[in-house]
Amino acid sequence: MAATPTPLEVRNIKKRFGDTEVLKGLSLQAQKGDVITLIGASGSGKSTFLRCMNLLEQPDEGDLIVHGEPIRFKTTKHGREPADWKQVVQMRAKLSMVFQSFNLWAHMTLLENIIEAPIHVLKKPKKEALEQAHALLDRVGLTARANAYPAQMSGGQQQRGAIARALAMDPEVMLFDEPTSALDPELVGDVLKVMHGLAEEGRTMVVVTHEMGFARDVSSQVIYLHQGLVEEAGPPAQVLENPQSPRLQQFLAPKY
Amino acid sequence: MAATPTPLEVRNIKKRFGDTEVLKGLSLQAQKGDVITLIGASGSGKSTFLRCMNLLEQPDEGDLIVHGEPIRFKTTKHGREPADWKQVVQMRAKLSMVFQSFNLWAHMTLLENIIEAPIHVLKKPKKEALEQAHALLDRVGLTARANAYPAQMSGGQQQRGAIARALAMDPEVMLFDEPTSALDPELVGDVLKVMHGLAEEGRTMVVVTHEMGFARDVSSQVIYLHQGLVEEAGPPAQVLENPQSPRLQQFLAPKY
Amino acid sequence: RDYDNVRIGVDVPYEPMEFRTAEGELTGFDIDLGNELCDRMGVTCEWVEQEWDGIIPGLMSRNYDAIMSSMTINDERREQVLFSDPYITMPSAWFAASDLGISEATEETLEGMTIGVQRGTLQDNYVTDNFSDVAEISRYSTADDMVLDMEAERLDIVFLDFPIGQSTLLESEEAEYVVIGERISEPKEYFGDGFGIAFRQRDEALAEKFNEALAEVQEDGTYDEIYNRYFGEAE
Amino acid sequence: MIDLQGYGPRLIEGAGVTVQLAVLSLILAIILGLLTASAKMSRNWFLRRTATVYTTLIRGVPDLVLMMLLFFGGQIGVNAISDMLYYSYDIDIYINFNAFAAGVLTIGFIFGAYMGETFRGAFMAVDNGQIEAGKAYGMSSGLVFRRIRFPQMMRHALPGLSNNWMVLLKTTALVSVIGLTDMVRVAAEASRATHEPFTFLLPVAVAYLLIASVSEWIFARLQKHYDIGFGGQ
Amino acid sequence: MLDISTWFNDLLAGNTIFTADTLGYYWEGLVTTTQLVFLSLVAGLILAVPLAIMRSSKHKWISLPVYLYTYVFRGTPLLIQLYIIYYGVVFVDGIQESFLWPVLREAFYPALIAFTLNTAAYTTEIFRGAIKSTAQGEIEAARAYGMSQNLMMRRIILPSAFRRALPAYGNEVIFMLHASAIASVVTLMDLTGAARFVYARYYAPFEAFLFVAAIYLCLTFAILFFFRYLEKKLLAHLRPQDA
Ligand SMILES: Nc1ncnc2c1ncn2[C@@H]1O[C@H](COP(=O)(O)OP(=O)(O)OP(=O)(O)O)[C@@H](O)[C@H]1O
Ligand SMILES: Nc1ncnc2c1ncn2[C@@H]1O[C@H](COP(=O)(O)OP(=O)(O)OP(=O)(O)O)[C@@H](O)[C@H]1O
Ligand SMILES: [Mg+2]
Ligand SMILES: [Mg+2]
Repeated sequence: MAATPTPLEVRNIKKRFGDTEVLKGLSLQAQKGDVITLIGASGSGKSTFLRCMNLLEQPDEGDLIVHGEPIRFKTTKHGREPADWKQVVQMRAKLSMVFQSFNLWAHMTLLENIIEAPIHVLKKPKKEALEQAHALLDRVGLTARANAYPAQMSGGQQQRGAIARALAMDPEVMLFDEPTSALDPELVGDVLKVMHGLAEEGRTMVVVTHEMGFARDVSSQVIYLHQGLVEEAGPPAQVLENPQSPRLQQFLAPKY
Repeated sequence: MAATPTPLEVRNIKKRFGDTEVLKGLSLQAQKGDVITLIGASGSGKSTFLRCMNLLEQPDEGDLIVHGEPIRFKTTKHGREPADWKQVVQMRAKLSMVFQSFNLWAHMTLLENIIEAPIHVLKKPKKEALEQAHALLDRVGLTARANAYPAQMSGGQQQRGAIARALAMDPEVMLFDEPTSALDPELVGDVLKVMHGLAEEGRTMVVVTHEMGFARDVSSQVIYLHQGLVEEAGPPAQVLENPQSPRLQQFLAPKY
Repeated sequence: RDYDNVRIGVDVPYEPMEFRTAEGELTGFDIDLGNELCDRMGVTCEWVEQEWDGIIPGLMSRNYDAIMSSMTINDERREQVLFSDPYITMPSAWFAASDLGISEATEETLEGMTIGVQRGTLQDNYVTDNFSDVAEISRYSTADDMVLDMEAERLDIVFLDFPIGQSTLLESEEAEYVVIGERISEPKEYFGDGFGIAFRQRDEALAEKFNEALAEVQEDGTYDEIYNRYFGEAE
Repeated sequence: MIDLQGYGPRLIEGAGVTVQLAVLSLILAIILGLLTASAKMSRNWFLRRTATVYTTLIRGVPDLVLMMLLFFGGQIGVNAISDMLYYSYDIDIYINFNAFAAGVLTIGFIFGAYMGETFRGAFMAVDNGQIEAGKAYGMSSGLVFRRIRFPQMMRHALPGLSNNWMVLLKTTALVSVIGLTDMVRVAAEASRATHEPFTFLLPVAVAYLLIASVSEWIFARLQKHYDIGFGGQ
Repeated sequence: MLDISTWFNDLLAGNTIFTADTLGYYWEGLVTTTQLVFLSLVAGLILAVPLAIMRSSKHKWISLPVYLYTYVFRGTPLLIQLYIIYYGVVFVDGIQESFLWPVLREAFYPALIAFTLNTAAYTTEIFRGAIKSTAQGEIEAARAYGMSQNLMMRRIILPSAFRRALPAYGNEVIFMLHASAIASVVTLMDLTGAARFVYARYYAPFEAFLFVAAIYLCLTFAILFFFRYLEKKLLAHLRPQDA
């Protein structure tokens, strides 16, 4: 490994649900500062792939190397499992995920949401966590809503809050699963703006998205998935402007 | 009144919640075959306006004339109210609403959802209602899902089902409140296709939407609301392609 | 095993055998006799209150060492516990409203009537075996419930321990009740040998000591004194 | 005012026993219920089976029977062993169950089964996304339970919990069979002694209603607490 | 070891609890318990529906009396309610002469009344919770399609609330079965009454109770089984289709 290990490397991941193989061998390497976009039709396996990266789903085959450290697996009668859950818990703290449906904890205020994991997982002193949280809230433009509960915020505000929560973990890599598709078009802009800022800042990110404009602007690499396989991959200029596969061409054709 | 009365006419509707006046005098006239689109920023009052049309909200001022018949109001100590709830119930059966969050009845299958109101509100014979329901399901492409429960259907399927349910009432006017904004981008196309078909068929519709492409294609009139007032209105070519008001220009500018 | 301190289980109240005075003090024929017996044996007595349904299981599980709670000696119970010699025989009697119009309780006179008994008592067994063909039997949890139903005219006649009937029915202010026929304490298969003190089977030595003490108090007249305290000269 | 004929203080004492028994049993039942619910949702076959047997069996048998079986049965079992020692080796040991502890254990054990079902429903009502978010931020499963699952579950569990509590409160009256003197036992004794069955029912009913009022108030407070963040009252 | 086997032999040989006589009492008890529980549950259910609707009303003067009723009947022990309805009615002047007396005279009907009122109170609260949690959107949809308040209650709110209330109601049914054990206080020979009778008569404390415990267990299994079946049928819409 080099002086700075690769933040996230995934090798030949396979995953089946019951009889159907959903991921048929996917790999990906995110270097520091990379923004990798996953696109593809509904059901092509984008979410499953992303969820395999932080082991919310257990891949049936393949390797996962986070910050140069390979995750160890064992095989039990329930299937393949991480050999050491402690390692997984530590790993997850390095890969922060932002969900499509935000999943802010409903019983906590926005501020409490942000300081929760830093205090209880990273064991940061409360004072420090609070300072950082206020800085992050400022950054995503939500200082005024610090004490609101998620149910009292608009979708766009919730998603920006969720991004602040993810940032509070100082993650190596941020994973986004369709962060804007549960939002009214009105609110999409706000969230994309924040993500744009993160990309410019040199954050490593893996993003599942339907926002082609965003993919075009910020990705270092675009991966088009089709039925659990990579159909096309490369820099956005190549993949999005000049698609080779007929499937991708059809996928990119305007719907309306 | 002419031979065919105007299906829906709304005159100078005002509505306040507590201290804030949300609708400040809105009017609208839907002739047979009109497709009227309401656009505007979040909070501008689009939903409230639509809900006033079938009296899910009670307007504080203004008149409502459905199929040539004015709704009678009386003033009680709780505010203004319909004088005759029977009339409202009859009126509502003429204006079918399709909700953003579908609101299919969860304990009934799709087919049961569709025949429920025709049988119990319109008193159609069951056999007739079933025949009609099957025709509608065919039309929205859901024949195969007739016996599924809403929780077992995708969002796009639920919304198409909800449209079929609304059509089963043979409504004078269909009211749509952001029928696609709770859907994944993948599923939006299906629903818009069905609505497009309805427009071509000459259905009278009032649609709140964020899909500018759709508005452009099918509307006979586009109304841009801003803070409870009509800021601009007219045929789509004029309002969408050539906006006059600076606010509308900004509203229409691409987000990404 | 030798006991310095004997714990005795008792279900309170059951006047006049065991009950509390207005001041809350435990008293009654069983209590006074039991205390006297303990004195004679040179041990201390501790009374443990226990509801009737759990009174034998409580003995078995050693919550106390003896039961002295108006318990009739009979064969079924003998299989479970060891009894002392009987220390008193309590007759039973029929009670009814004075206008019932019968002077004797027989199968003929009770035909078609409703008879009240306390559930699970020897009276219950007696009535069930002898009258269930001709009369209806209602079983109650307490004697007071029976009195309520006598007053409500849901019951025609009740069969009770005589002293209980006396204190609840004969002395009641509301209505007129009388004893029908003689007091009954035969046949032995139902009315047993009277009341005994119950012990665990293994505590033969303890039972023996109680028997000796009992013989002693009966001999020197203390027993009669206690008896008269509760069953008075009126009888 | 009703003349309690000197039984007032003992009734109050009995009410104290009732409340203590009920509260301690409730705590035990809640702990058992949480364990049962977790076991039922676990991947471990053995835990799931055990929990299912526990909830079905306990809910199937009448409380009084269970009370007698667990208390006397347990004690007699212990005694059978000590009797054997006594007869064979002349060793006399004596272990006594404390009736109060036995009452708490039995009632807690019974209602643990009902609580288990209540909690299971409530746990299932918690949005899975909330749990996933916890996992995704590196929380251990214990931490997820303590910080997210439990506080969110309570909101759904409280209505069922308060129903169970109402029933539990009255079940405490069973303990008289194992020799404890609760409020109902005092009232029964008083009415037998005075031959006035009705005089003592009313104060008991009122006492139960009072306890019910206090607990309704507490449950309302809890509901409000756990509803925070979930919008619409 | 020896102890246990002799105990077992005694149990089978000196068998006093499985004679024709005792089985007769158990049978009578089973019939009484089943009748009492079944009838009171049916009647309670029928009462609870309108009461739950009233309890959910916006108008205080409709909901408050129902609340008071449920508060009192949930807040006090069933035993006391039963006692007052059976022994207490007698204190009503002239009740013995009234046309009600033939009914109230029998122990069965007062017990049925007490049980019904009690379970109706609990059931009302269960249904109220379920009615309250009907999705607002579904109510709006019903309104938007021209349903009157009545029609909406009948076709949308109640059917959906019943389904949600099912698990909690299942618990209530089991509670009721157990609670019925107090019927013997008013001279009814129910299952527990039969056990007490046999227990006292033959002094077989554990055997008698164990046997009825087994019968109760069977009844409970039947109830649980029935509710599982109902849930499977009625809660189909909550399950993923192919699971
Ligand atoms: N837990 C599961 N059990 C069974 N099948 C599953 C499960 N999760 C996902 N699948 C299936 O795996 C396939 C891929 O799903 P995935 O959610 O990864 O797709 P996606 O590309 O994220 O789609 P979308 O754009 O709709 O979110 C789908 O066919 C889906 O039905
Ligand atoms: N029940 C209510 N009570 C108080 N205020 C309300 C209520 N309903 C709506 N409002 C307010 O009325 C205004 C208009 O709301 P409305 O839902 O009509 O907006 P909209 O144009 O549909 O917005 P969106 O695009 O976000 O749906 C908003 O400021 C909203 O906060
Ligand atoms: Mg996905
Ligand atoms: Mg709206």
